[in-house]
Amino acid sequence: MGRYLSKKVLIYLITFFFAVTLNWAVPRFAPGDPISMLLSRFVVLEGGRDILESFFVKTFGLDQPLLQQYFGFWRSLFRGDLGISISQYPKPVLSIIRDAIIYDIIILVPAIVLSWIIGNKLGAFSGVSKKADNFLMPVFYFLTSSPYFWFALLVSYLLGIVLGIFPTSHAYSATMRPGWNLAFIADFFMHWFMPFLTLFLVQLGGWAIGMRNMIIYETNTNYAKYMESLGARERLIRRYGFRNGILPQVTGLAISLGTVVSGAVLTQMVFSYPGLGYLMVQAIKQNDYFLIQGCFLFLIIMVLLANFTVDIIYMFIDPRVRHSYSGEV
Amino acid sequence: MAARDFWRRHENLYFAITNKKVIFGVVIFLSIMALSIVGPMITPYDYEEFAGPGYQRPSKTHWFGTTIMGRDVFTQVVYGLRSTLLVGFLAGTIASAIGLVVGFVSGFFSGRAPDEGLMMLTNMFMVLPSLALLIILSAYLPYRGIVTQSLIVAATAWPWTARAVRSQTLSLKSQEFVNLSRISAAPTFRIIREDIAANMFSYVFMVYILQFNGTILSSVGLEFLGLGPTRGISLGLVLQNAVNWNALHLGMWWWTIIPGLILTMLIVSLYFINTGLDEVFNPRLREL
Amino acid sequence: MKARWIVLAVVVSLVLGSTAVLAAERNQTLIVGGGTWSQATSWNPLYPNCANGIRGLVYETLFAYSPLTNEHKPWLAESGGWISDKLYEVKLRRNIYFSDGQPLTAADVVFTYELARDNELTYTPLWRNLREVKAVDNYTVQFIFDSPNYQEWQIELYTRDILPKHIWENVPGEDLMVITNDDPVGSGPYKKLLAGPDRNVWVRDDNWWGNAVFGQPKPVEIVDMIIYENNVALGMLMQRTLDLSNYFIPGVPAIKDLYGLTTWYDGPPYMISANVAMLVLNSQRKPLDDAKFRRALAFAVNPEIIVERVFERMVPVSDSTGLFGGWTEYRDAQVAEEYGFWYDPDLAKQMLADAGYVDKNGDGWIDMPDGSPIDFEIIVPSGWTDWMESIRIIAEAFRAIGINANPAFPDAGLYDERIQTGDFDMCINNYGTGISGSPFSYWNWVANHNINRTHVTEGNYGRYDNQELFDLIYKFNQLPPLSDESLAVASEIQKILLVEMPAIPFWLNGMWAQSTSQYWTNWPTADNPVGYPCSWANNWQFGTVEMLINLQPAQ
Amino acid sequence: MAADVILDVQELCAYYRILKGDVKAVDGVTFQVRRGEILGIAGESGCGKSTLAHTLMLRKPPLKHISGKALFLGQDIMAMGAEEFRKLRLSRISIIPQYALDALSPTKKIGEFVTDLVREHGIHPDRSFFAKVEERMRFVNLDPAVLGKYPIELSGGMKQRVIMVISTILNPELVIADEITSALDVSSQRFAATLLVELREKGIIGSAIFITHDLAILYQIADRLLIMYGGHVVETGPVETIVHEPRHPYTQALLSSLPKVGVQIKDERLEGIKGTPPELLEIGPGCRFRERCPYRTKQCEQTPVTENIDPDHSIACWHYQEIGGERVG
Repeated sequence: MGRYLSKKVLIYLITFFFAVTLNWAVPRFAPGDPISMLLSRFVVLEGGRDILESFFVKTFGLDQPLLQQYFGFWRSLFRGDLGISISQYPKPVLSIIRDAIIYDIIILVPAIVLSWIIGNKLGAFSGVSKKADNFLMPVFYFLTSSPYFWFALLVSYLLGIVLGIFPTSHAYSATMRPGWNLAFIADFFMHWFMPFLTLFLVQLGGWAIGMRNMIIYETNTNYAKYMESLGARERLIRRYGFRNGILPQVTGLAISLGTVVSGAVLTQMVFSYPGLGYLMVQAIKQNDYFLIQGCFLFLIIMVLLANFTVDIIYMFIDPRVRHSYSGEV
Repeated sequence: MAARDFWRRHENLYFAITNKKVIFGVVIFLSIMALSIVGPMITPYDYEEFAGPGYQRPSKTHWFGTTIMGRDVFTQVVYGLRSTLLVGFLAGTIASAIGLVVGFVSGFFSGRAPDEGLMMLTNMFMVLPSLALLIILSAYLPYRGIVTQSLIVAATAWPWTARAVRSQTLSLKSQEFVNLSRISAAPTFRIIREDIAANMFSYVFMVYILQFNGTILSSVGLEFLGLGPTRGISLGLVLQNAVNWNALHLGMWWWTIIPGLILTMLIVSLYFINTGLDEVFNPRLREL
Repeated sequence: MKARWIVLAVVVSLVLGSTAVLAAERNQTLIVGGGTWSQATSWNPLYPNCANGIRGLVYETLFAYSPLTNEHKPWLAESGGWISDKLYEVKLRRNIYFSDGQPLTAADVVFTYELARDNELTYTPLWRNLREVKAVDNYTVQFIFDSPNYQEWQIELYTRDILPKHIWENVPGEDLMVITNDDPVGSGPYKKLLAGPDRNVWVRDDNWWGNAVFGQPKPVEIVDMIIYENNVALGMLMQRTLDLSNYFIPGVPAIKDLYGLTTWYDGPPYMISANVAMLVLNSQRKPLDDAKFRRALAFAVNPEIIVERVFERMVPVSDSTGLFGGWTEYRDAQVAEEYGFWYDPDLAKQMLADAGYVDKNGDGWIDMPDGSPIDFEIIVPSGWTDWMESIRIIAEAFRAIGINANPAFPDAGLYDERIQTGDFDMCINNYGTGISGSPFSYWNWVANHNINRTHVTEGNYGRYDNQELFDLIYKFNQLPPLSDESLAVASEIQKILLVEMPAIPFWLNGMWAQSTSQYWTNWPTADNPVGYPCSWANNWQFGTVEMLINLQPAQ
Repeated sequence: MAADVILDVQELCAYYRILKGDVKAVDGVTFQVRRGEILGIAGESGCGKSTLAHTLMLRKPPLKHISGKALFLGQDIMAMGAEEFRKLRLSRISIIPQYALDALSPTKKIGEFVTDLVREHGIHPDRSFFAKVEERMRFVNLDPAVLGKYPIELSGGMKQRVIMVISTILNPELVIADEITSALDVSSQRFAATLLVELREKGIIGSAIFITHDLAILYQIADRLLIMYGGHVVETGPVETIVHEPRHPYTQALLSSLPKVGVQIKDERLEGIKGTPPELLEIGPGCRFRERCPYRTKQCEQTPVTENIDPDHSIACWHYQEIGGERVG
């Protein structure tokens, strides 16, 4: 087991290395020189830009040879220093991300977890009850088939504009100050709800469908037949089916963590909700190397950790996999 | 009687065309396909021309109404459908192909070199945000066409398949029948093909449809962010325009709802076909 | 058991928390949006990319400028003028105080300018022909020039933030642009309150010296919201969670009455003009290096269609000279009459034919005189929807007269890279064409001389090379405003630009502004010009502060 | 009827209702199982012997009961209410399935499975109960520790034995062992078979129906034999009689195809006689063996009536008199 774990760790480290390298390289090979882009937007005196340009080039060490930049990048990375944003100079990338990521967490974690739990339950239910299935399945499919931003738009328009229940944008009212008090929390919740709902519902569909199919398979396996012929009740058989069907869903959860971020980006755009999403899009558009790197780095770490955790969890919840890993098949 | 014999010989086909879900799915899918094929022929407009005044609700002259600038939404939708479907087919095929192969192989050699190599690759691609890939590619190809986009989307879409197929393979592999054929020293590829693949047929099929849908959705998402094809039209671009031009807020529901609904229905229909065929290929799931 | 305690603790803390200070009431808060695209990260006025609002709200300039009346309004200065042709004297108001209570005197003005003499700052180039800035007394400053750039000075007067000497003299030179200046001390009516990922908030300084002079701004707080998409802004206007939007919002003409939105003009063009959108032609590429060809293109396009279809008449068609607002004082009607352009495709065809551009190979497209084909690409940044639509129309118009042109939409980054490195045929651009106190800024952008470099960032992306014109523009800069000589040079410049046509001014982008009257009334409009409804960076001193003063809380 | 009959199957018909029509896999089958006996059912694959087991224990579509009775201690289990029948299973009538190898849910430990199962029958598995289970485990040469193991951790033979223990844990009067030997290697085959006998000896199970195509094993353990062909019962009688004086041409063919006792019937086709078993789809009346039968006559177009040549030996053939007994090795 220990051997297996250490091997896994190694693999993830290598993956991390390559992914990070790639993310370091990508923006640098992308067209558009961030500094010139920034400069052309300024209104300054004739000649003022030259001064700024030399200032920036010096500040960001972009005049160094690429290889040197690359090693410098790793060096500072281990010092927990992601560099300084160009577009949001002189703020350190790390603190920019710190300010933003809390909003992603606050939206994503509940949306992912709840949609996973409820989705699986609903899916299992619709998998075993023909009547429910006829109604639920189309709903699930509709949800999982709608593009995030489109769905978000409908939600925002219906609940926000037409019914006017929820504010259509931002994290809290303009007149609010962040603070640990009921008024703020209530206000925050109202703003949080629609983005959350969008992510929650769209994902819900996916999980439900997955579990629905799983349960149908499981309840038709031999062990289910055996149990039935030994007089086990429907309920018990379903419970067993659920237990087995949940396994692939766990894998799915880990994988979705990485991809659902892009869904969050789209949703955040529609609701002008702060977070890594908008940050990333802006960074990309302005070619802000350091910010892009920072955002991606967080993404990478998140996904890698998630996958690693799942690999470990999986060994415990699925004896088959554990057994097959220990190689005595 | 002859007919009956025919159906007897092609039982699955019969079940396929009698399965409610399949019928529903196929009807919708085909009608959408038809729309994308026939639409451009019957529409009198070009998708970039100003076909009439703006803000027109659906009417005889403009079936899906017009945009804020007076472009014909129907025309935009039918042309957009073409490229969207194309992206789905291309990207979906590429992605599921890669994903399945990688998944099978690495699942079969789990814990050994090929597995680790492939999984490393998979993880890398999984964590590599598609946005980044898009940008680097746009550096070399100043303008993204449909093929480029498909490749990009596919390149970032296959990993989950690989992961899922792998774990599926793992648990299937650890079922005895595979071990038996191992004892019987059957060649690897045969085990993969007959024992594992055979047990995963519907799973594989599902993967393809999921990939088809997934790639369409993610390309639409990229288009919404303005990272889609830099020329031409697609459902995603139609929607992006609808959003950028405030269609919904300005009461032009036809510009937002109709394209979105068509897109969603397209994907839903495929899901239905998938589920239906699932029942067909697994008699145990078949209602008689 | 434990859980119960935790719950209790939470409840208690909440109850206690409820007594925490809440923000200003909604009806004392002004919510604006459109000028800020990312979280404010620097409050350092010496850094050009600092927080929107630093100039005007926190730091103040000697003069304010009104694009509407083209007047320099004395602000920190009480008066100012050229004593001799090389000496500009400013008399400061008395009783101006920084927010930390220190007075603002001539010393601070001198310090601010000497800072740029002794360090590399964006306005250091001033000292190329500025010899000395001296404080005659506490309230009199004299600027002594070798050879003044009168025109640029017109702009400089309302652009330079006057810094408190007693604070900035302690900042080491190399840090001047680096420090974030987290709690800025300025003389302005507002102070920084906070900056979040989705908003910047300013709070009123009730001790502002200007209360006595101009009156007190009404909003206790200004919340500058970061809004990602214009449809979100529209939604917020509908929900009344936004008082003033400075986004381009399609459909405003259609719904402004329905949702009670105020715009500057009640009818077309609805918006004040803010800058010139031009079709920049790459004069380094054939056949765009041929002035005849370039000029012919101007006649091929009907900007009315763009204005009508794309902007729903929210913008006006540009004058041939591109001059608008205060710049029109330099417009030469005769030149415009004689060399101006208008929509006449047949004439355009004719001009091309005369210049030898005809369809040689019979493929329906006009070719080079030597028979080689012509194929243009017009670029705007992907996602800039209004411009994307515009160039579709322009390309269509070119094709209509037989010029094979197609629109293309590279990503913003690629777009900038390509225009700055001259890797394009034609593009729409307006980066440096914003309204200002002198047409010099416009001309110096359109035909900038600084073009022999890999990245062109000062304008003239088409790299139009004409030393005569460059010299004229430089000369214009050196001539006293509205002097006969300056007017003569101006006509000369206009003539050359029209004949040579390095870039074609098509329409005037608007200073987009839509406001709602749920919480604030008495918005500035054409009939009631009490200020300039703009929350864009570096525009607050254009009359936005007056707007804040004249706003009335809704009953 | 005789009091010592615990299962009395009368004219049982169970068809696969598929689109093409009815597959008459069990067609008018009549036989009895007496208290304490092991009834062996033999025949080529596809003769309906496994279908018979399913018909008795678990009818899932497309398998459908058409007509006939199956009286278990006097009650017709074909007419029985679902819940009533459920209670009956495992506790009184039980099955040892042929898919022993994946008859157990992969994510449940054996012990947990047993617990869940017996709970379904209102038994609370206390320490004493598990004492019994462990003792049974030992009885089948299994380390009681397997109760704490997952199926994947057991070899095929072990699984087989575990299944046998589970299926008989509540001392059922009747156990149906369905091809339990098919997937096993020779030694575990013999072991499983003899185990069944021992279970009966110990009175753990009452009677058993042992379904296989391995005549050799039946010869060792069965008291009576029932030969099936094409969904019909062709001959029934004591093992000795059937093996040494087979009267039905098929039985004779079956036995003569065995060079010596102990070799299985080939799954694919019967050697010694040409032809293949009949396609049971929509099959008409008549002796189903006639196509391959050397003694075929016009009369064989009618379904032969089953006659008792002596009280314990019945046969379904028009010509058994002419044929006469013929000794086999």
